[in-house]
Amino acid sequence: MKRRAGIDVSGLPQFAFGSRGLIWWGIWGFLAIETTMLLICLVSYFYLQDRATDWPPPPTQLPDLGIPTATLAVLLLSIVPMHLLERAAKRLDTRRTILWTFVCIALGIVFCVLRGFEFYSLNVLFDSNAYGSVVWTIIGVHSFHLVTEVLETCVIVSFLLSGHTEPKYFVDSTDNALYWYFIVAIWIPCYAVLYLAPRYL
Amino acid sequence: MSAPARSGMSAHARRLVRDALRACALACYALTTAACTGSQSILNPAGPNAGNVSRLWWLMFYVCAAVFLLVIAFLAAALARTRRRTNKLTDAPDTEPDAGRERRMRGVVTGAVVVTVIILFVFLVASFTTSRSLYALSDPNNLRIKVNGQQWWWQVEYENDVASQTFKTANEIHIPVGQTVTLRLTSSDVIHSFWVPNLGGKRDLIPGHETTLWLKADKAGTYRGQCAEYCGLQHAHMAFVVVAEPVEQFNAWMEAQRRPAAPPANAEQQRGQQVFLASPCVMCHTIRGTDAGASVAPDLTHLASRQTIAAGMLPNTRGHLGGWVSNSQELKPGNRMPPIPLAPEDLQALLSYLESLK
Amino acid sequence: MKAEENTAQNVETTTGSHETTATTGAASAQAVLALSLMEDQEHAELERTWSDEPGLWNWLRSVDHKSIGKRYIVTAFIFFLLGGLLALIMRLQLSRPENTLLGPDQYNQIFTMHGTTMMFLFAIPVMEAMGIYLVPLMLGTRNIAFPRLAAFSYWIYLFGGITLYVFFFLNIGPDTGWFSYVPLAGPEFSPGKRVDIWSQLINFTEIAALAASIELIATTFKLRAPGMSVNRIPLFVWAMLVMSFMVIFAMPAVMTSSLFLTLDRLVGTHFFNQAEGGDPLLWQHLFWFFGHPEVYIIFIPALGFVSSIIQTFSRRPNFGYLALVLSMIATGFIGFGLWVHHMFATGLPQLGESFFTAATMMIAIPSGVQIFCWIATLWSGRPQFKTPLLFVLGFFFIFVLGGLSGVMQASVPVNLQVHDTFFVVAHFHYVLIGGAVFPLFGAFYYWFPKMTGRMLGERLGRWNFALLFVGFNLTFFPMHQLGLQGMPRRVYTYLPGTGWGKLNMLATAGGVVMTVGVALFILNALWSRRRGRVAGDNPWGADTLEWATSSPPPSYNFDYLPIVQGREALWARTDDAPVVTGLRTNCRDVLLTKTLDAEPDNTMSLPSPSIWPVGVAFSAAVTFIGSCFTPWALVWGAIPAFISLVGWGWPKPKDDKCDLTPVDEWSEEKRRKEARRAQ
Amino acid sequence: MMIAAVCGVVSALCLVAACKREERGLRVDPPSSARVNSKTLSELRPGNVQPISAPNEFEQNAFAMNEGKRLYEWYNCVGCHAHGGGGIGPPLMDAKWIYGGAPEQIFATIVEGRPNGMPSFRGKIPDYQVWQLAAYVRSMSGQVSKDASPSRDDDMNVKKPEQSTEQQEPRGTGGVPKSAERPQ
Repeated sequence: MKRRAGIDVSGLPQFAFGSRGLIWWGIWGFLAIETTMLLICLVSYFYLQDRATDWPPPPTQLPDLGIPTATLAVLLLSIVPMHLLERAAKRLDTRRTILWTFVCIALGIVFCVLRGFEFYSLNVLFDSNAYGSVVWTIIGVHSFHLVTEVLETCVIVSFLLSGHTEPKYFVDSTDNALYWYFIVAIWIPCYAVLYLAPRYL
Repeated sequence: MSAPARSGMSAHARRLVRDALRACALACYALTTAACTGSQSILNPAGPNAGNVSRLWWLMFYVCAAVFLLVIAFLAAALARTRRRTNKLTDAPDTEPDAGRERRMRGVVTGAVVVTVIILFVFLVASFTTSRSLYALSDPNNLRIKVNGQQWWWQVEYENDVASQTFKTANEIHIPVGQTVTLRLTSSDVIHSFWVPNLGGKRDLIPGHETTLWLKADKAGTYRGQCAEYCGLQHAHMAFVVVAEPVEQFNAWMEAQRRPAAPPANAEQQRGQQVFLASPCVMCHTIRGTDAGASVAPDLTHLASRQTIAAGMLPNTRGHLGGWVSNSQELKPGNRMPPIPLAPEDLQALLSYLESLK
Repeated sequence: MKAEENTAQNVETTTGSHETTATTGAASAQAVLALSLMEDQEHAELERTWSDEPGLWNWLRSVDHKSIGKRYIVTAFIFFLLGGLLALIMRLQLSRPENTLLGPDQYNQIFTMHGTTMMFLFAIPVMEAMGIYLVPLMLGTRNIAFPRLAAFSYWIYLFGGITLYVFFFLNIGPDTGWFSYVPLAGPEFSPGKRVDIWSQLINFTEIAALAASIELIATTFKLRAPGMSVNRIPLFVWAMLVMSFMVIFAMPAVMTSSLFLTLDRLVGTHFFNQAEGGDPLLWQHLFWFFGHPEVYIIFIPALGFVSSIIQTFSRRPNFGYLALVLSMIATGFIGFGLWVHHMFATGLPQLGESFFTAATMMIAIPSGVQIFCWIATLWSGRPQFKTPLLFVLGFFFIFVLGGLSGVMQASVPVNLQVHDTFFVVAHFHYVLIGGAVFPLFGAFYYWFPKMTGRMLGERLGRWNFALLFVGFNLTFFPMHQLGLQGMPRRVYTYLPGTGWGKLNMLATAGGVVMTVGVALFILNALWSRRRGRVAGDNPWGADTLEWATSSPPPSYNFDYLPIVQGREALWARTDDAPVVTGLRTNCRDVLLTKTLDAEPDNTMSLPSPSIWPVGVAFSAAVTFIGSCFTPWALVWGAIPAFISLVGWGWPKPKDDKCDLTPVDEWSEEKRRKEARRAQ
Repeated sequence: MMIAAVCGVVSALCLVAACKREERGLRVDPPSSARVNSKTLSELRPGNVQPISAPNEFEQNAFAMNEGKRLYEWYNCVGCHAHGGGGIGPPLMDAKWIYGGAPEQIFATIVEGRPNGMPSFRGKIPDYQVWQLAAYVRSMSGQVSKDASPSRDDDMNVKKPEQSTEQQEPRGTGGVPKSAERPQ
């Protein structure tokens, strides 16, 4: 079979942000998986609620609102530096990217600590009843992602810090931002279900 | 590839198709004739539920068989065409199929899909109609029986508004012919499923849920049922019988069951009762009218009136009972009854006593 | 934002100009000459770049999708044999009433292991494995997207499978069925670690499957050869794509439910404890929300095999490409709406039952479309009766029968009678063996030449088919009748008075025949691997791109990526086929194309071989198994897992020749300059 | 070779250990025609007598201990001892034993009975079931391997930390750290 040169691709860029790159699709795959998993947890919550006469089942008290709301606020706040980080990374601006990453990590540590206290606000233990089990699992699954995401952000910024400032690592930073947004966004329905639904539904 | 080899191959394929069709026809015949018998067959209905379902089943069976034969016939014809075609088999693919033929085929395929949809719709309507007939038996005035599944036997409680009129038995359900009974199904351990194929479909017994099943027998007879949801070690031997009998007979049976156990009639039975009360038996079983009142194992008050022991596994004879008492683990490994080692004369006395519990 | 736009603009101009070159026929004789002159040198360099070095260590480090795919297939096939042997033992136990070959405890472990093995260790993995091996080849690219993830997927699957079997041989085999209904599988009724091992196995396999799905999706979307626009994607790849999406949305359900089960058993939560507000039916809903799509996850790749085989052996493009693609997608969607038909006997509200009856019947429609289209293809084609096509014909016979008995069971009243009987056993073996294993064997015969360079023997192949076909029907057809006569599933024995003995004996005989059939396949594969007829690049005259390269393919798959000119890529190829040039040969470069129209977009250097995926898989295995015994395992496992993950992602050394272009080359100024030049 | 040998030995050991820990003792050998509990244990005395160390092999076996738990309910031990917390009878989930906490001593207590209310179950409970009960009773106070001890029941949460001795505070009460103790 004879062949001839058809398209020369040597001039094409060697990286691309967003949906033009490969990693972005992988991240979306994981996001789909984790969203489905958390949604299934939430559906299980309502399923169990539907089976119960009183919710939360007595003598369990309603969860407190203070610390959880603070955590949510910090989470939402962290979107701002993350967005700035993303913009800096897309401009391949090493200095600003590192700077905003550190701000994000600092906020990340804050909400990880707050999250630790948030477990006390649930006013129930995981082995008290099915209600306790499901709320602990929802918050536990989310916290696992939260901690992983903060760690991952640390790892990615360490690439840049160790002098790997090729565009690829800026792409990593922006894809990581996508994950961060997900972590924040998915918590909004979780928060609503855990803290608001038993009060107002 | 040479021509003879090719025609051989297509002949091979045709032979294959022919044999397959023949096997299928045979199998269909076998299915239609053989499955109608058997004391636990869904195609041998003894009540309206099973009857309706078996009618629905036959409708579906014949339609599906026709569809199957049709599909296979088309496939066979498609393959058989190969030989009649004049053009030789070559490796050059037909990348631009004849447009007219494609259009005709599109029509045929669309038609086939439409037929499929129509058949499915017919099935759907038939299915809903049958479903409705199953629920039609529900009536608050029905005789109520509570069946509690346990690993691996069935506790049967005949309910009555008068508390003293309720009684418990195990692994044997008597019902009056021609009357609908309402079964309330519960489980006290894992999920079981109550199923008497001759009378109707199954229903799960789920801890924490109460399910309901309506049964009606049109013909007197004994119908075997079996647990249909995997429930652990002895799932295979968790059976029971349903005895459908004329109303008078049924009422007499119920009267007899309500009575406490008959007192021992002779010295041997007397001794048997003592053995019972001094051995591990008393830790789990009840015999109404004696001190034995534990409720985790079958009620033995009228043991001798039952057809089977060990949840439908063994006929209720003295020999089987003796073997069961001495070492049930050998017969039904994993069941909850421990081996009861007794001296031979004690065992004989116990058996005499148990056999007296009519 | 601006930077991105600029880059995009730049790319458009570049590709635009190149396309002009290609179409105006600037590829003169000189270009062809230049290509052939460069070949030897370039091949050598490509080989250096892409191939795995010899040695065990490098074997462990391999990230080549072909090596991983082959290992995956072989491993899954070994599990298939193990699962099959377990089935044979069960058949022997059931051949006579009150047989004592196995006790109840052994039988329960064996039937659970059989189901678990076939579902989680054979069926899903082997389908994913075929995708991992074939999809990059069919799409005309050099490796799968995320090759290290692919390696990880294999290793964690392997560790999971080994774990399950080691524990099984230690008498800690799960014994509550592959569906593990609570409360039977809960802490009160399943003491010990048997069920814990089962639910950890679920974690292993679901992670492996999810990882593979993500790779397949990303590969399909971004790594297609130029010209392979969405309407030219081979049906096989469509099937893999639909399957991957189904995995992504179905697997999390079983992941969650097995998490609930693990928590209930190990730390005392109450998800399934009805006394504390839990519900055993929650398990069933979650499990079947995964479990039913699972069936289609297994079946849809088989549709891909069947499409490929029918197309090749009837020597014409599949009739109704669009209908087939849409029906696969429809199957994928409807597959999520049927789970409750596994639960009709639990006594759900009548309205719900009706809905699921209708949905279940509806799924017969896309299946019908597929069957009709294929028959039309065969009708108007010129079928060549090679072994792969024989297996596909077997598929028609068996699958249609199984599908029809499935339609019967969609009806609630019929379902209530036959549910959990041998009728259902017959039904799902008809759809799963007929619908997936027969096409899979066909696929083995079809792609074996590509994977090994040699053909499988035809004569043995026909015997293999005949024995498997006859054995299968002999085994499973009588089970329909056993079910109708009232024989429930999952019983370790039955009483002589039931009259089930003869048919069971017949089924056992069929099982033996099937075993011989499978043994013939193994013989054929072992013999042909060394002595089979040499295949050549394209022994079947097939149309998809995997046949455009040598058999077995070189480590870099294609020396020059092909450019696709029609839906049937090789059948549409002109004599002087245009190819892609300009990918670096000293780097693991792949070409990313646009998602819809597959125009070249950018290039990317894929990661090199690495030991870290094995490290992560191993740490995860330690964590999963250890956590059955002590919660501290989570800590012991997390540390090595974290270290391995960092190692996995850590950048290549700066002096790597192949490393990425430094930032300054992509500075805005330079880009603007380039854009000007391009204009 | 060395590695292979070591692996072999280790896995063989695992095999032996594991088989025992998961074995379902379904076919219990009936002690021929002997009466239940004919073995006397009269040489055992309550109190500070050193127990004869004959390990109860059921304490390695998850299935047997689970059976013990079931029998504990079936034979109504719950009636007096509750779920280990005690009631009419003494609690069983602490490490204090009036008549000794060794397996044989517990066996003797069940078979012989004890003054002040503990009845004798001689002849009523077969030996192997007594051993199963003894193993379970000891698991309540965390004296047997944790990973073989029974886990929660499908029943009301009985608020008992079955497997720990230290834990005095009942956990999982639906309640929760009191608000004063709760970090804010």
